[in-house]
Amino acid sequence: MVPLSYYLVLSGFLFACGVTGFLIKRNIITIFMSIELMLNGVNLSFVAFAAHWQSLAGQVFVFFVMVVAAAEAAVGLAIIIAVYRTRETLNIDQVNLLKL
Amino acid sequence: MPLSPAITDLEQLKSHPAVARLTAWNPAAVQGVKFDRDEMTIYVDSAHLREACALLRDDSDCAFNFLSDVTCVDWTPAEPRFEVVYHLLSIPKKERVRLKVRLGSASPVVESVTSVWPGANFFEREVFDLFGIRFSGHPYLRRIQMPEDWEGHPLRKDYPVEGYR
Amino acid sequence: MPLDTLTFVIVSVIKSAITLLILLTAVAYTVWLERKVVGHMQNRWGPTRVGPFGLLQPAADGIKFLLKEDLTPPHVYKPLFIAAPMMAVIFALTSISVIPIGNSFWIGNHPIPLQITDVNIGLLLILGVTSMGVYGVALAGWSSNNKYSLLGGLRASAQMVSYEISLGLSLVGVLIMAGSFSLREIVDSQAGHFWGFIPRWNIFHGQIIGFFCYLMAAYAETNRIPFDLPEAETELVAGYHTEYSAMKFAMFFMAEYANMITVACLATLLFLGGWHGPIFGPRLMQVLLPIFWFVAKVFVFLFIYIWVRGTLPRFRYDQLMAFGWKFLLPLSLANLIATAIAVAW
Amino acid sequence: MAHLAPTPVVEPGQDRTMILNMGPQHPSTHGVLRVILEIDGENIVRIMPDIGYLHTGIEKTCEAKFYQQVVPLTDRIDYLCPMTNNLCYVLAVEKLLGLEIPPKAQWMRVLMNELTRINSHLVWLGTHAMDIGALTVFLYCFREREEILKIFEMVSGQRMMTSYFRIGGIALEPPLGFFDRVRDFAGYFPERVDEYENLLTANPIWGMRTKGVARITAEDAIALGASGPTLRGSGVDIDLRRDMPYSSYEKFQFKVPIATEGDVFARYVCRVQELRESIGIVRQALDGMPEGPIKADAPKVVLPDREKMKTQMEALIYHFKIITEGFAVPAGEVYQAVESPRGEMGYYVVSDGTAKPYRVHMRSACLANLQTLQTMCEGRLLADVVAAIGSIDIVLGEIDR
Amino acid sequence: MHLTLFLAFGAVAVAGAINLLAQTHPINSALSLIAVMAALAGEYLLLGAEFVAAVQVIVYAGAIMVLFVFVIMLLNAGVEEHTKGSRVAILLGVPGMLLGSILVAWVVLRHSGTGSVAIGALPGDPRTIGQLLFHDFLLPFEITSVLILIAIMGAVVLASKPQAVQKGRDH
Repeated sequence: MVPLSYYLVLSGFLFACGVTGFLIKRNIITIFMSIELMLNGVNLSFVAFAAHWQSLAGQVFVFFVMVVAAAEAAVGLAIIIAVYRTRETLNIDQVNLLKL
Repeated sequence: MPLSPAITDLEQLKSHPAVARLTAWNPAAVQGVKFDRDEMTIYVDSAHLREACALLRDDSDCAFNFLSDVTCVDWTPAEPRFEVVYHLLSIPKKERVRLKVRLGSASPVVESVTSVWPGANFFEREVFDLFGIRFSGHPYLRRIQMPEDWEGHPLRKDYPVEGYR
Repeated sequence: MPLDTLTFVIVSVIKSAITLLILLTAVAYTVWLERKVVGHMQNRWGPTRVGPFGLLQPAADGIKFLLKEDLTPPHVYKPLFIAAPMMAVIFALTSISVIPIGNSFWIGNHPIPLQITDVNIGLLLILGVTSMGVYGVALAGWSSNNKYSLLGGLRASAQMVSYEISLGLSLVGVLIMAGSFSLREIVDSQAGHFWGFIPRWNIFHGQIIGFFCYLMAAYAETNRIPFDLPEAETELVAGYHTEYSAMKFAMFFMAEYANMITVACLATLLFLGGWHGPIFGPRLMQVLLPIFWFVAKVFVFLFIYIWVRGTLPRFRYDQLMAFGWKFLLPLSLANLIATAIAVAW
Repeated sequence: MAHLAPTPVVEPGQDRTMILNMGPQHPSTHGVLRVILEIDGENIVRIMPDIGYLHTGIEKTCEAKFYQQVVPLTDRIDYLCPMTNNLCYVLAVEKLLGLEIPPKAQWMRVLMNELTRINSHLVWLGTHAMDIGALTVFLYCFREREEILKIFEMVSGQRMMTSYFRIGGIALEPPLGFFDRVRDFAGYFPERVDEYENLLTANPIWGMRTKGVARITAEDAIALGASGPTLRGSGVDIDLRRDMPYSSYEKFQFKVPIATEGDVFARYVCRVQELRESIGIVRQALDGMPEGPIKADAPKVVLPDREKMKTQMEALIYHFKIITEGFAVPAGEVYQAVESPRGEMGYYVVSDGTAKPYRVHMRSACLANLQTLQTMCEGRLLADVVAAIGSIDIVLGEIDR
Repeated sequence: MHLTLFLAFGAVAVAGAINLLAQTHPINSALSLIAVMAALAGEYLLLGAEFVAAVQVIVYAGAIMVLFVFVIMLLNAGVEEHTKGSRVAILLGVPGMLLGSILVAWVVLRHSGTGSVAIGALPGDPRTIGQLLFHDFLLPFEITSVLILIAIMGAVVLASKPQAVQKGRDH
């Protein structure tokens, strides 16, 4: 038996790591990965709550999150490639203009 | 099949289409002719070579549209020292002709025929590499067989064949 | 630790060890088989010198790989360069763990299933683990810091991701028919015969197109001719393992053949009726025959692998992608829809 | 023809591209060819062949040898068709000397030359198929090539560097059983060609890899000096054996295969058909092999028979003189071209009247054919470069000499 | 046993998450993220959500992260460059993160420490999930499928080369 709160603490820590990565990282791809990390943290709490409340709805939400993550990864990486093509850099500090 | 002596008289060979075409175009371009062992040789003035080649390629009577080969012979110590040899083939007529250009040893330069036949590219590079003949107008005149930093031109007759460099 | 947990751990460890042993032997002799069969197809003998029929050749190869100098070129990204072959081989070996090779047999009152673990999402587990296998190849290509390797790694990751979709979809037809992810249940659903003589295997049960899609996608997933572009030696020297030597190279080699065996086992379980076959004779025979049928089917599948290798040329990269996305994916989708409609009727 | 001009600088032209060095040690550059590729992903932006890694200075070496001593050197130029090189050189020197060659020697030369062509095409087919991934064809081709090499060994004592043709004829009378063996080979060879074609011609993957790939038009091919199957695959109907016959090729009946598409498949079809035509010529040569001497009647040039040398004083003197001081060749120059398996193989021999050639130059078909690579490959994919290199059938020994 | 496994997987996940932040090269970060995901799959297994665990590995680790690695390889992304602003972000961000997570942990442990979950507590087998997904959540399911279709199209449009560039290359 593991207390639910442990899961939530783990989940919260992962989310916090994601947020921090989002803030401190300078590489677009790494920033993007930080977002994935946040989503994963949230997923864990979903599943933990689902187990706690004996309800499968939490798991179903995980699937939806995964689908969104997949869609986001596809579009986001395509954007990264497009940005790299025009700017030839992945550093977020140099991609802060909306036009070239 | 005993050998018959070479014919070098321009008048006797007027009937050959390539000779006829070139003399009609510019008599000064043809420095001499030779017909030996069933092979036709035309000595062309180095200044007119590229135009002569273009003429022979495009003329419908000659149609020497295929450049078989470009090479060189070093006749040192004679002057002019180098003979650059072009072998042309007419695919429609199934005929060959040899064009020769004589070049002195001081600064052997001849016009490149790459603008007439792009295929002359490697052949001319090879001649440049091994004989040191410069082809003006060649797009990429670099050594092709020998290393880039090689000194001397190995197929020249005065290149040493013994000892260490 | 409670007693049954202890038993569980002990039995699992023993089974894992045995499976690993069998798998590694199988890998070694698949290589031998390939060399022998392709050799005979090509007017050669294949290995003959080491042992009778060259049967000890795998051992000789293994010793050679172990004793060779393990070169690490200076310009590689070292941590990944070392980790990549390990990842490849670990994922390749892990996926075999849920594959059952026969019915359970009983020791006293304990049923011993002939697999390491029977999880009810066995198929998904295999798919998951094999989909991780791409990291070994991709990272090897990237960390080698070599243009050929990089191209090989890029090709490999694009190819494996693309064909994984077709691979997964081609399996869904079978899943719909069996109604379970458990490999054991899928095999059990294929017992029996049509009209008394045609076995009720999925391949004869409307999944012939699914089998075809699976076959193609599996060849692509295991980087075999005609889809062996990641290591196309005449274009990319050796693709992602150009810079590898000795045991690290052997790991890629083992991973490739272990993947082949996994794929063959999966095909046998899903399409070819698993261990079902005529069972007769005394009790010992009845225990051993299913294993025999299973191994025989896997062998046939591997033979087809080798046969194709001896026959076909290689696709070009754009053709490979076009084949995967424009032909195989629609075909497997169509198969899936057709199966769903047929089952719903 | 501006697009045929080379683009030489070895630096990436665009930021997204990368320079890939293919060779000189690469499995599919057929020796030590180095191809510098600028690629964008898998697409070729520029391509530049770089040669010279096998330069052995044979042209220079020839100038220090007697005329007859050059023959073994010619084997080593194009090691896949030694006899074709022998033939071209001896024809050139015979033309300089004005020698008449007896018919049997000429027919033997045709026979051996065509076997050499088959030998060379088999190596091409095997390696080309292997480049595209069909491994088995390679070993099938080498099975037949082995038989040809055994035939070579039987007739000349050497498998590859045969030096069988000599100035004035051929080296030796073919041994007993030789013709039967060749006839045997000619009997089953067409079936073997069917076997190769079964594996390749109708194979859809082979078609996908070769049809429409590395296309070159007839005009470009002529302008770039391509010859042989590379030119005929683009629809130019020229074959020196038929159009400018030598060594009594005019007495043989054969078709010259032509294809018009100019792609890899067209060149493949041309060469495979040539295999069938060549074996036809071999059969004709076997059936119509004339009787008579195998060496020209020119005692000052042709080495005497062994038996004569041991029995006749005069023959011994000639033998001694030819071996020690060679034979003088009248001054002059000759360009002799033959149709080698790869295209127009030409020897330009200049004599200054002494016993050593003043200048020997080989016109290499591969050197010219290699220039077509740029036109063929730019804008295509990396894998097509391999197919294109295979399809123009290069031999680096001949390119670099 | 349950707690031990939880802690083991949790440790891997935490280490991976920290490593993701610590590494400067994106490929190392990507690999750390893969480790996190694999560890989370383990946690899901412990919770009995087998299907989610399998999908986590297949979709996240096997597909999404492969895309990431692929893009990193394709763009040949190098080591991160730091600017003045980013150093400030690190100086503020890391302590902030620690503070925040400690706060969250304290609140959670304090107020919801009573509930606990058993090993394999969920009936997470594919059949029940399928029932739920295709009956109760059918509309969201369909909407997400439309979403992913749009995403695919968007990705194709974005990643395809602009026409002008393509024309410029045909010299």
